[in-house]
Amino acid sequence: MSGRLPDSPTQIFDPKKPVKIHFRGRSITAFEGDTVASALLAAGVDTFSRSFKYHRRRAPACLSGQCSRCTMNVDGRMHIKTCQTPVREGMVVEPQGPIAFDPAGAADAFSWAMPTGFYYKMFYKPQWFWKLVKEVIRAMPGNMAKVKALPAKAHFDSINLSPDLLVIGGGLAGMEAAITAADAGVRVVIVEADPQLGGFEAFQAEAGFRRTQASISRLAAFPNITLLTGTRVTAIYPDGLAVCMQESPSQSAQDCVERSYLVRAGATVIATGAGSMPMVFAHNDRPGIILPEAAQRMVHLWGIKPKGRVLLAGGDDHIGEVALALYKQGVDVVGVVDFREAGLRKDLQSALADHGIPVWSSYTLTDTRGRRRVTSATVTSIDGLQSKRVRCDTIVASSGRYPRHKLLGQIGTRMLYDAALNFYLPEQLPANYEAAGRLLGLEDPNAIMRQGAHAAINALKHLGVDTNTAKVAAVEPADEAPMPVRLQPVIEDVQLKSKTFVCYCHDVSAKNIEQAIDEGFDKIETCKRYTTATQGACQGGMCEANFAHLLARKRPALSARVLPTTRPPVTSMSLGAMAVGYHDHPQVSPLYHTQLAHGGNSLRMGSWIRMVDFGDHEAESLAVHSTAGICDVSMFGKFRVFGPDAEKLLNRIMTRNIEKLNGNSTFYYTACNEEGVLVDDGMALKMGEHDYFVTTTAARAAVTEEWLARWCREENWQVNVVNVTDTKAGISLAGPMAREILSKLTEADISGEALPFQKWMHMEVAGVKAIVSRVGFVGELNYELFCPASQGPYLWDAIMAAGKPLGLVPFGIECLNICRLEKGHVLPGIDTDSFTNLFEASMGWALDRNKTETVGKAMLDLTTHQAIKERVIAFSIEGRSPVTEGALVVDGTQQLGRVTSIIYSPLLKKTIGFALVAPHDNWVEGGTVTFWYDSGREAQASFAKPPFYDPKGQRIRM
Amino acid sequence: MATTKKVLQYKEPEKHYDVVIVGGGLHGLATAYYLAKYHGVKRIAVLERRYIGSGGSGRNTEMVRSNKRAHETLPFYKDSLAMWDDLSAELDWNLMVQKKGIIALAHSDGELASMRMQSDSQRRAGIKIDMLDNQQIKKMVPSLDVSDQTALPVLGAQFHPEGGTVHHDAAVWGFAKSAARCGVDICVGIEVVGFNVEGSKVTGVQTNIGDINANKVHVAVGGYSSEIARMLGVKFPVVTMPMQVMTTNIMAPFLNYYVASPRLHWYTQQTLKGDLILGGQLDPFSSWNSYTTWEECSERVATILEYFPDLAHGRVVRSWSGLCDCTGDSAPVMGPSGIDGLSLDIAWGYYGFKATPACGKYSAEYIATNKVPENIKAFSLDRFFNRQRVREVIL
Amino acid sequence: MAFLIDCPNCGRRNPYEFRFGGECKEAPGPDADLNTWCEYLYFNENMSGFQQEWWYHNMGCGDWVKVRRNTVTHEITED
Amino acid sequence: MITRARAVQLPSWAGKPVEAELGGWPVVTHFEAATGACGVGLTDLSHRPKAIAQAQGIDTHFALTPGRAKWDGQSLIACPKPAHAIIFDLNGAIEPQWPDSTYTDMTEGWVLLGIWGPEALGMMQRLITVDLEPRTFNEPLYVATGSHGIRVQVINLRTQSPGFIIACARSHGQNLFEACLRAGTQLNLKITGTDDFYGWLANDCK
Repeated sequence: MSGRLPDSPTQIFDPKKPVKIHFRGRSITAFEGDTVASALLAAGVDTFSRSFKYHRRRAPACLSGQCSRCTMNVDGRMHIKTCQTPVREGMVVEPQGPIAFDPAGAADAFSWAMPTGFYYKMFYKPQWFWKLVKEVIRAMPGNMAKVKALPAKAHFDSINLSPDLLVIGGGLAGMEAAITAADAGVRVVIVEADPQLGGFEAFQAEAGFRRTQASISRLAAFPNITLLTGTRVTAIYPDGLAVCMQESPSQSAQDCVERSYLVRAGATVIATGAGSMPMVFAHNDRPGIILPEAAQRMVHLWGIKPKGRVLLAGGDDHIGEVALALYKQGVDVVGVVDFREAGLRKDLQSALADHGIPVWSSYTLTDTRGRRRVTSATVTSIDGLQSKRVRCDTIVASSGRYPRHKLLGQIGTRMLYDAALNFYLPEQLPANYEAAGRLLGLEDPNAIMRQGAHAAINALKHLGVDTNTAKVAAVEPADEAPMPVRLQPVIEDVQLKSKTFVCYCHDVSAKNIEQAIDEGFDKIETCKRYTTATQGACQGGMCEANFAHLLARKRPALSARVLPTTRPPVTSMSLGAMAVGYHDHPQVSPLYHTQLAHGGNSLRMGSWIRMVDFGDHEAESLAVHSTAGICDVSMFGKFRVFGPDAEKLLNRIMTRNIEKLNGNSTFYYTACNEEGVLVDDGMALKMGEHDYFVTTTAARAAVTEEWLARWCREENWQVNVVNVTDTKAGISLAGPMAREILSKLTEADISGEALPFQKWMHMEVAGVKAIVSRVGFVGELNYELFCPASQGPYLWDAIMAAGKPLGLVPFGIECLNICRLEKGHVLPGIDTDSFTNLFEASMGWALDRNKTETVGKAMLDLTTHQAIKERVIAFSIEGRSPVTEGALVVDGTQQLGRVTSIIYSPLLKKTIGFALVAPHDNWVEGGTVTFWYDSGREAQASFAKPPFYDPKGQRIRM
Repeated sequence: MATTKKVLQYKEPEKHYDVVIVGGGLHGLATAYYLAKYHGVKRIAVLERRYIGSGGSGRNTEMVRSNKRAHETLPFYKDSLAMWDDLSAELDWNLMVQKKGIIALAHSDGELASMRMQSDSQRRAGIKIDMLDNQQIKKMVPSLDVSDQTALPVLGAQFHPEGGTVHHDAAVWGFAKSAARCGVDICVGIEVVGFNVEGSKVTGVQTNIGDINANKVHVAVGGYSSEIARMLGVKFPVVTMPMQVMTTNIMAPFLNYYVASPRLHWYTQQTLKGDLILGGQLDPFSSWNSYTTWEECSERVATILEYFPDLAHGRVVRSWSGLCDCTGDSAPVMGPSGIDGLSLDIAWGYYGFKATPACGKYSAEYIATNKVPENIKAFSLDRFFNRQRVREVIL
Repeated sequence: MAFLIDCPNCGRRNPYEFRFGGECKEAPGPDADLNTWCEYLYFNENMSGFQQEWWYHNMGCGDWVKVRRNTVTHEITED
Repeated sequence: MITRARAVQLPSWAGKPVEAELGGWPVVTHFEAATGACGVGLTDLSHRPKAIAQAQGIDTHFALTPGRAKWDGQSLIACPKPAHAIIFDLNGAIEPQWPDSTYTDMTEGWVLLGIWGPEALGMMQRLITVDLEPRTFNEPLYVATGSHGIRVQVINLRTQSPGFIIACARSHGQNLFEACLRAGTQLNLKITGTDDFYGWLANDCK
């Protein structure tokens, strides 16, 4: 094994199991347990990406999923955080854009020309200049991913989990919470972002590692704990749903590139820990400048020595502990800078002194140099008077810890700045949420574990688990107060420069922020928008605390270090993984395959797939008028309404009086909403005492159900409604030969006397039990047959076989459209819209004026004498017309309305249709309708009074 | 180049103003600007309870277009769209206007018909709109799947070349900057809690820091209009619903147009920065909380991916939402409120951003002259009582 | 927090399983005039705070549920 | 003979189906190639009689409350809400025989699928968001909810090895079936005939 430290008990990679990955065309040997980033660092890779604005070299800062500096293209997938992606044999890793030589890196030298908000102040005069500039701007950003298709096999997965307790964070606190709850017998899911459990303690040298191992093995004993490692909780939504994203979930299922766990838990413990804040100094973004956790992870987890001479800087004792730990691993530690006056704890001071490591107290970092990576640092006394250069190849710097609080923000808990601690602490959490661990500023491992158990017990109480019978020992909350951390002092002119970066994602410097404040953008929300700080890929994870500090320095009165709003997701999630749960499914008729076999051309229409035609809709319509045709009407909504109050319910929604329906009559009805707007029509058949079969239009079926339920609920009626839409196939058999065809298939008396127009009967057709009614929709002798759905194809085939010798053809909705327009049937929702009332639809005749309980009648009565704004009219044009639906109806410059339906009737040799138009004098017999269509062509039609065909309705009564 | 000239200037409110504008969003700021600049009104205050542009002004998807069909409202939107062009120069502030063109996809014959109708209505009003076939769409947006393999295949599209985007925050700051330079007092942290009305005339507002007297009060509070209604003891014809939006990681330029599917309620555009803005549907219930939800984001992403399959590994980095006060007829309420001196600019749903310049111009004209300008007559509150609602179908 | 609708039949469910039926309103009486009807149909209290509203459990049991919800915090309380 | 058509089309990779005729229904009893063990079995049971019964007191008659289900001989009876009962007759006569008009026969209206085997829960967790194994309740469980936008009814049989039945409207039957296939991609899913399902049920349920 190359370049790694000798085997240590804390390492999580297996030096006996090499894994080859490909990076920029070369092959790199990593080991099982490595992440992509650890493998690349071990291989000496310095630059991982280029920055957004100035194209500066960037390398991982945190190695713990917080910053976005290590993102690359992995196996064709863009913006993957390489620090949390385990290596896999054959993995292809590519930087996003040039990293070695980046011509756009020249931008770095011109940063003086790009002050805050310079886009707003430049380029707009003259107008054409902006058009030119914006194309240049578009091409500029660094680390831009290319949009390319994933391999066809790649897929995304999604699993719903409903545990009693969700524990977010697999550190000491989280593990203890999970164990405590699992011990009480509840179902627990614990989620950890790293590939391994342990959190912060796992990389605190051997003692910490041992502690985590003890917890891990206790945890493993519980079958009721589901463990999700390598999984990030990206969001908690208002319904309590926690979305957890797992990259490349299993080695075996390589095609599954990302899996979401959608966790809906009874209670949640949030133990996401704390990270380190970057220090603010000039050129603090160079490769080689890392946070303490990155150094610790490199050394303890992956046996990687930070490169060359290492300088550490910070303002708490932790930085001294890290320095010692690194030294013990053979790292060349050249010094520790501590910006506190008091300096490090005495024992740390003397231990470092023993090893000859200088400690500079009351000093801070102010600047760095280096090209490919850092080569030296400027260390300055905090009074600004003394300065020296320290040669170093790595800087481990942090200004203190910072809670990973974003999920708390998503559940509506604000973080309040505690000036004494220089730390953010949460306000009261919602009832079913608990927080624990380093997130609350705790340091002592025992206190952290106690706090974890305590959080679990509170959660158990919330779940209604009797903690006494569950034999859970009472655990007092941790009483250790969080340790105060010194706020980083800032030496104005030395430290806050144009290359002192606060927001790494967008290259926003301290100078930019100061300038924005001076220009009046001194509220965190406006300053954030103006500078674009905190709005990059890491969404403020690295910068929001420093951003708030800088703002508070200049405007202490305005802000008590309020953090910007937190919004989902905490870390990015792929569109593919987000999309798994949603599918747009069309409904399929029982006659779908049968019709396809007969040459039907299908099209998705609304929620159904329907047949447009069977080759030639005009020929089909002629056949319907001369011989016969059959058509699938299965998608009509169908309802069984029964019970003592069935009539009351139907009379509520129908504008006609259902009491007038008797025996084997059919009943055409229209329905309005409370505004009197026409919303539906259909047929009702009385099947028995208080027992009805009601059809609706296809589009309205879903709404009808809830609408009926609403009135039942309001009135407390004794009535049952069953949606039987899918139980029956519907076949419309129409044409002069229809009776002859049907009579071949049934023994029933279907003569005009026995089964006249507007009557129905039960009968067997080809042995299939069917409800057969006489309707008039297509203007010919017309039977509508409803039979069991599974027997629909059989019945269709039987009718086709019987009818074919007589010229029977199947027809689709285009032909249906011709026939209904010939008869002048207005289709609700097609010829009318959500404003058209029953009168405006020219269907006032369908309103029973004596009925009082009808929905919409009050409005219809009150507006009867009001001026109509629009109404449905019919028109016709001799021969074929190029006018299409949507054409405008105009009178000179005035726009009167639009064409809602228009079609050529081969029988009438006319183009006929409906329009929805404002009132006009022309709407009288012989009046002219003028169309304006296709960007200005005009056409004329004649106002008409439907029906166009068989006005006396003799053919439907045959 | 660098300048430390103050861009945003706030004032403490005085005791009396000629016009008090409630709401420091785009509409309020624009109205103040036009009043001060073109109507010579001297003493104007804009009262904002949070920070300027904190509501819908800063939460929309930056789309500007003229996409209405109701002929009585078309001149208004046409005007607004045209006004954006000259605003950068007028406000001396780059609003980053990009008339990149908007492609609205049709997935059915009915939609095509509807688009044809809309296009023709707009052409008659002098707005440029074309219909595209699938071949043309594919040429303009190569990454878009126009095959018949999608859930609802694309059958054509409407192309609105004059439509595009304007940087919403830039617009807020541009109007604020220019309004302040014209003498408008922009007061933040001032929350209006009530109105003083004498007889049938408004005399001022009550705020968290005391009463402010005004000859005229103008309400431009975006999604929060019903809170104003409660202070006045009335109701408005609106329901407040959130609209959720997402943004992705940065990608190399691949999408030059704003692409939308009105039927599937999504739209997407790539910003100058390279991220995609994804969004498009109101939550299906009323809410005053600007959260985002998994269900809505997931459905939006799925319906977009259906047509941009290559984006499956694109990554969402942030989601947010803004409140929309929606009427049943997809048109706003502008002009008289029924109380003398109190004017309304409310009920904008999710199409208030694009209307900003015209809103400012006509609101100012109404406030200054007491006469309702022709172009906003259709937006009266009375229309809900006399069956003159705008018969709008949004695409 | 926890925006879930409590369905008396199905238990607490995600609001997207329901169809929102709007705020509960009293329908005008038999003698109401046009203005009363228009106010009822088009105007809303549109509360920012608690309001009584209808939800229809369309993905579940198919019953209408009356809910008292805080439209700002989504807290749901008993009637 | 009057034939019936299945609502669900089986993919060819399922194998060559062997069908038996049952009341006119073409029922796949098994596939020609031996099926062997599987992570999850998916069986089309749509030919089985199903009904909604609506009457005051019908829930108490069956001693059920909303959300519960139970075996009544060969039938599963479930309660979605007061005064409602759902009947899935899994092994009785193939012709529906309902006692009176309070029953509405839904045999034709609903597709019914059996999902069973060691990975069945993993499959359901990819289809349904609702908790199907509540900690406090061990009896068979009825859930009405949505799956990928389709309204479904699910019964967790609470058998020894996991087993569920899921029903949806016939017009969405193929969609639900395909959602099941997608969900089973990583679970060694096999499409089986009714023999395997009833074999599993006999072994596991009693």
